[in-house]
Amino acid sequence: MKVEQGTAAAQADGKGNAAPPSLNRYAWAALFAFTLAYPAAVSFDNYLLHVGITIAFNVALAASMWLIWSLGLVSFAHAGFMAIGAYTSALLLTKLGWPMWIGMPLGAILAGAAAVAISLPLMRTRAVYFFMASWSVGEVIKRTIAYFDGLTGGWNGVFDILPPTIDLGPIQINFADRIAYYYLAVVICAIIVLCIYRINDSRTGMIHWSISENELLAEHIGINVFKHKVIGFTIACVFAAVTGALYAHYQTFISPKSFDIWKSEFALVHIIVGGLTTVGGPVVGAISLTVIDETLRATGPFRVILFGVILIATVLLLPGGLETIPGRIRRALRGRKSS
Amino acid sequence: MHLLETRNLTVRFGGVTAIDNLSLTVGEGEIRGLIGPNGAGKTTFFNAVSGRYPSSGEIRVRDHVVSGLKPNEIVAQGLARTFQHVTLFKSFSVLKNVMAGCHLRSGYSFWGALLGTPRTRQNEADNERRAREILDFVGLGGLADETAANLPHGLQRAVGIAVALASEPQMLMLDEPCAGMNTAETRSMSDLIRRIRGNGTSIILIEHDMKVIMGICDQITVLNFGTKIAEGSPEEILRNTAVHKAYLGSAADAS
Amino acid sequence: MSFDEIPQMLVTGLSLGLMYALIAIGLTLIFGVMRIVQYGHGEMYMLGAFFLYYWTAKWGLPYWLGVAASASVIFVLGAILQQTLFQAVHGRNILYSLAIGMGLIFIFSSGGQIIFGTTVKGIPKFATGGILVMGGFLSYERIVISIVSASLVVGLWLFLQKTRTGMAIRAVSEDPETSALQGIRTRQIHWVAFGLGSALAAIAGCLMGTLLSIVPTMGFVATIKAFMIVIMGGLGSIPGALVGGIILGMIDSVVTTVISADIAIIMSFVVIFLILVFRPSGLFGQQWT
Amino acid sequence: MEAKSNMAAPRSSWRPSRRTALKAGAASLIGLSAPAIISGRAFSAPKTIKIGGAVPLSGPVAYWGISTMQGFVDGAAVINEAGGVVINGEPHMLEIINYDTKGETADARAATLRLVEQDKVKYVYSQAAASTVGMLQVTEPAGVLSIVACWGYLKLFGKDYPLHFRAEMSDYEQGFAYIPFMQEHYGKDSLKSAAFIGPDDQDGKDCNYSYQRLMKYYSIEDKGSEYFNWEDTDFYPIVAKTLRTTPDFIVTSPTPPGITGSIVKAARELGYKGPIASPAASETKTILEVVGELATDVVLPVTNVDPTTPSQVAIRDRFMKRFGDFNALAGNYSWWIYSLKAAFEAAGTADDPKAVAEALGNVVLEDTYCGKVAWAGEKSFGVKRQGVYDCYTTLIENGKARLADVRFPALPADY
Repeated sequence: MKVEQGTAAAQADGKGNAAPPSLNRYAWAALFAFTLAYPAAVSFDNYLLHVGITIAFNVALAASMWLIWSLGLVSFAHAGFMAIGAYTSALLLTKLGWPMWIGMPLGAILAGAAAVAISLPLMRTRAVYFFMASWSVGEVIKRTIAYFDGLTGGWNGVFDILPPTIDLGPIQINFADRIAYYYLAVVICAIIVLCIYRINDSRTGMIHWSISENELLAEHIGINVFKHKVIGFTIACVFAAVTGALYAHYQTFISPKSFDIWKSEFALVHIIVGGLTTVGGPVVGAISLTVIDETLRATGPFRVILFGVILIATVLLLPGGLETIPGRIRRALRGRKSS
Repeated sequence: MHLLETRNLTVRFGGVTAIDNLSLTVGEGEIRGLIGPNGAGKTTFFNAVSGRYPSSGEIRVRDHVVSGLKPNEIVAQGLARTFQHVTLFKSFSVLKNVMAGCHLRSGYSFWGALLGTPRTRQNEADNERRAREILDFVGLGGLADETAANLPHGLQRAVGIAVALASEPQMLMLDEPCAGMNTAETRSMSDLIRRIRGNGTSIILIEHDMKVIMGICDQITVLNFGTKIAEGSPEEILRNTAVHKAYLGSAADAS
Repeated sequence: MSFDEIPQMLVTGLSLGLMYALIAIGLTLIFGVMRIVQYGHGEMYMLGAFFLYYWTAKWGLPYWLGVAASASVIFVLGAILQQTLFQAVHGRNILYSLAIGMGLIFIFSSGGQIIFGTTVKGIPKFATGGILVMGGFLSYERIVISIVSASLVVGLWLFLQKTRTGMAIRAVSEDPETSALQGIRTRQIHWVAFGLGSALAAIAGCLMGTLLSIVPTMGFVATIKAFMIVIMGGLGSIPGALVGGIILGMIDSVVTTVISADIAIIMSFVVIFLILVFRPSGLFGQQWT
Repeated sequence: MEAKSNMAAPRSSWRPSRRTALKAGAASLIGLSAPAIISGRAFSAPKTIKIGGAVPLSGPVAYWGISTMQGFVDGAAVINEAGGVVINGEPHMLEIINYDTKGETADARAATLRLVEQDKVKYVYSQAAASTVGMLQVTEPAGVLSIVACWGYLKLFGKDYPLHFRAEMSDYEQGFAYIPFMQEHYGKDSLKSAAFIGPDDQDGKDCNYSYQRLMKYYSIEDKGSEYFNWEDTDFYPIVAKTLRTTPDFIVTSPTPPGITGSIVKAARELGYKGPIASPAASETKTILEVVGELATDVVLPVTNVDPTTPSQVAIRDRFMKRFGDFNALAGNYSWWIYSLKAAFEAAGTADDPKAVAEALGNVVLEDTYCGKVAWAGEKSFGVKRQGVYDCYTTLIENGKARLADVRFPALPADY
């Protein structure tokens, strides 16, 4: 039987047929090893450690947003849920003196509860309407925080959100130290990415992509689409909240403006540039774009323009994003060999 | 006890009544044909039974009332369906399509999947084996790793049926499985339908190709304007004047 | 609040709603036809306004001719952008068009700061003074803008209903495949509609820019407003853009006057959320996936 | 949208053309990427002093960041050409490094970290509240001196932040110049009550706090405050609500010139006759363009609509030549670097920010773009860290702007 050449779209979204798993695993291991060795590699340069920490935040944020994307949804509520995690942890510390180790899980629980509650109505909407509805959710969260200024400090924000410490007698770590915080951020970010990788790699991931591909069929093979959407969305929001708490204790200052629409937009840009079909996409996208953004800082007024040019160029010249590069190289090599 | 029974099933869209007081029973192991001119309400009937459209009246599966259940719950009751337009997870491989179709029989649990427990791994191995069996059964064994979108139309339909079969239904509702197929493809599709029935699965079939209908159906129900105008064996239907009248009114549809 | 404030509130809300609708109709047209998210729509609005600024304030040319010229220039720009950037992502996931739109926001707003400077500017007025309407004051500027907005909404609607091109645009937006089979050149329709939508944004930019002030970063706020309205009204629906605009304008006016501005903006997002929950395709939208 | 804590702004008889604006862009790029050129490599390897900018150069508040940067780039060039900063007889060249903050707090923190930790900069300047908050978290613990324009976040200012200088007068200090002026001009009896309009963010709240203190000091009745959203297009509702309280005059702060124009226009169209003061909206030309002939009784403090003294004219001409652009805001910021230079020379070191800070507090400049400049605030803040200078107040009447008043703020005795 002759099989016809597939459409370009089907080839670009090769969800069924990604890179060989072994190669994938080596790439992940190499990345993680590099991450661990990074502080030494940059000879403990404080500023470059800061860049590393920023990358960890962005990776966690983009990866968790990508988890929602695997359900076929683009959520702009992400910055809002990040704010819930950040504010919960920050306020528990500054008002009650509870450390981040309590504040972060509580923030995650609160964000999870909020995500479940809001997604019951939210999941009625689809595609670009969902996008706008989730955007509304994010804006309302941000502005509600600003509105209740007695509790949250309003636009003034929250100051002195100290980094946590560990005091176990012989082992004492103060995360105010940049290296310590770097490893904290990297470990939490790695856990988040690992969780998302596992979710995506398991049947849950298959369910997500089924819903994303064809909601109607997914429903008619017995998948409870609504339930899985709510669960997936909630998990992603919990991760966003954890990232938010981590962000708050590193920045030591947050205000509603820290969680405006651009936070969500940049996470989305990271995903698009990195690639949409594997969790490697958001990871690579967040890493490379954060580095580029930091580098462009010195170009002043041209920073944003150059960022825009890079964004458009990637979308047009590298459809499928950075994650397709290994496949392209492999195909190119194979092409050369066979010819 | 009937496998599927509808009592006074009615579906309305705004002011239009698409299905009007339809009562129907399908027995076990039966192949039931559902025919009628365009707009007679055949696909609407499928949509109502499979839980996609809200309806009034009663739908029973093995005497359990399933009216008002959602599509995924209906599938869990043993009623699977295919769609008139090829409906697949197009970017998935064929195998993955069918494995996704195994959802209800996959022993899936969120935590098991996340942690990759031995049991989950065993389950997934079973799923893959079962999916390959189903693919072999429908004759797609050699194409398991193709991307679904890359297959020709006729094979995509077969994949659609394989996906529906993966939920191990007691009854399969096929919506025009032979649409757009040539004679040879139609013949192998008819053959496949018979073999599915041979495994003990009942079938309701919407089809415009009268040769298929007359060739494989045990019983045929004829709908027009949402109501049942005739029911019986192929021979009886061929003799029925009301059916001829309905089809003469829109001759083009009967081709 | 006293009762004599009600007329002012309503008059302000209505005129503001018509202004919002003016920003939004171009976006809804592009949405409907191309099924892409033109996130950079506000940048066309900004560029249109700056063109008029240079036309009138710099070169001293007549105002209304400048509006027409601005619309024409932005029409061409929109068509070029469609051909060079958006055509390539047409039919792919909306994310890609979203990304290109974001790229355009970055490039145009920052590039605008370098070329036009970062200072705020004002376009010379075409009218001053105003009249009392039912007890609420309405300046001539606002009256003109409201009339232009209303007639553009009606005009666009008539254009889509009555003219050949308009009907082709509607055919493409309803069923691209069939209309392609019927011999409609969909690619041509795409750039025409995109150009037209951009030109409408430019007209909005000209008029709103005259009423308010202009600055290269003003596009994004316009995008936000246009988005809120278009999605609330339903993608591709012109009456939807009008109704959505007026709802938003009324919330802004009434809630701000009666309570406060921060509640007004929270309320507008809540209203959009609720509308989408109860009508998942907006007020007048067709199902769109 | 980003708010701006302080927006003094330009007078502009000059209108930027496309070419000059491009030139400005190119010039600023050169200024950014090639500080070495400015620092004057022609000299035989003299010592250099690095000054870093963590300022918004892109995004909605780029206007203020670029204006600030221009003052430093221009000032460094002038100082270097004239032989540099002479410390104990030895010339030091100034090198300016600028990093963009987009006007966001986290971004400003990153930019400052790069300046302090990578470029080893000991003197940093910044602009606007959001950037300042991010910058301060780095500079003060690292022992780095900072000069900023920031009106709010007063708890981040004073004794606990001895290296932190706020060069620009906030609307509070300005009040001691423009309110007396208004009282003289309009008569004390016709200004018995006031209302406030500001943006709904921290800048708006901070300015409202200043406003409250000023009203109390001058015994003017406060008729209430309203806040608008940065996303707002129409200011009729907010102005209508304010007018309900019938204030004698309105203070709007910190509203950029475009929004000030819209507020003035709405107020006049809705029949309001009282004066409107806008301590942040000094872009006279914009207000005239936006409001047209309805623009009347608009009071714009720290706005020099017409540079007259030789040093003011020289600065304007130099900026025009170097950047193709000049606005009153850039003029207002142009003295910062000279103050710093004086402090280096007085302290006799550029390696010890603490000593430089001590010296900077006592620097007084007599002839800057803003006239006389001094650092004040010893009683209020515990240290002299707040810049105070001659307040040039522009008044718009019947669609025409004129420089109406120049006075050094009559600060209260306990300031």
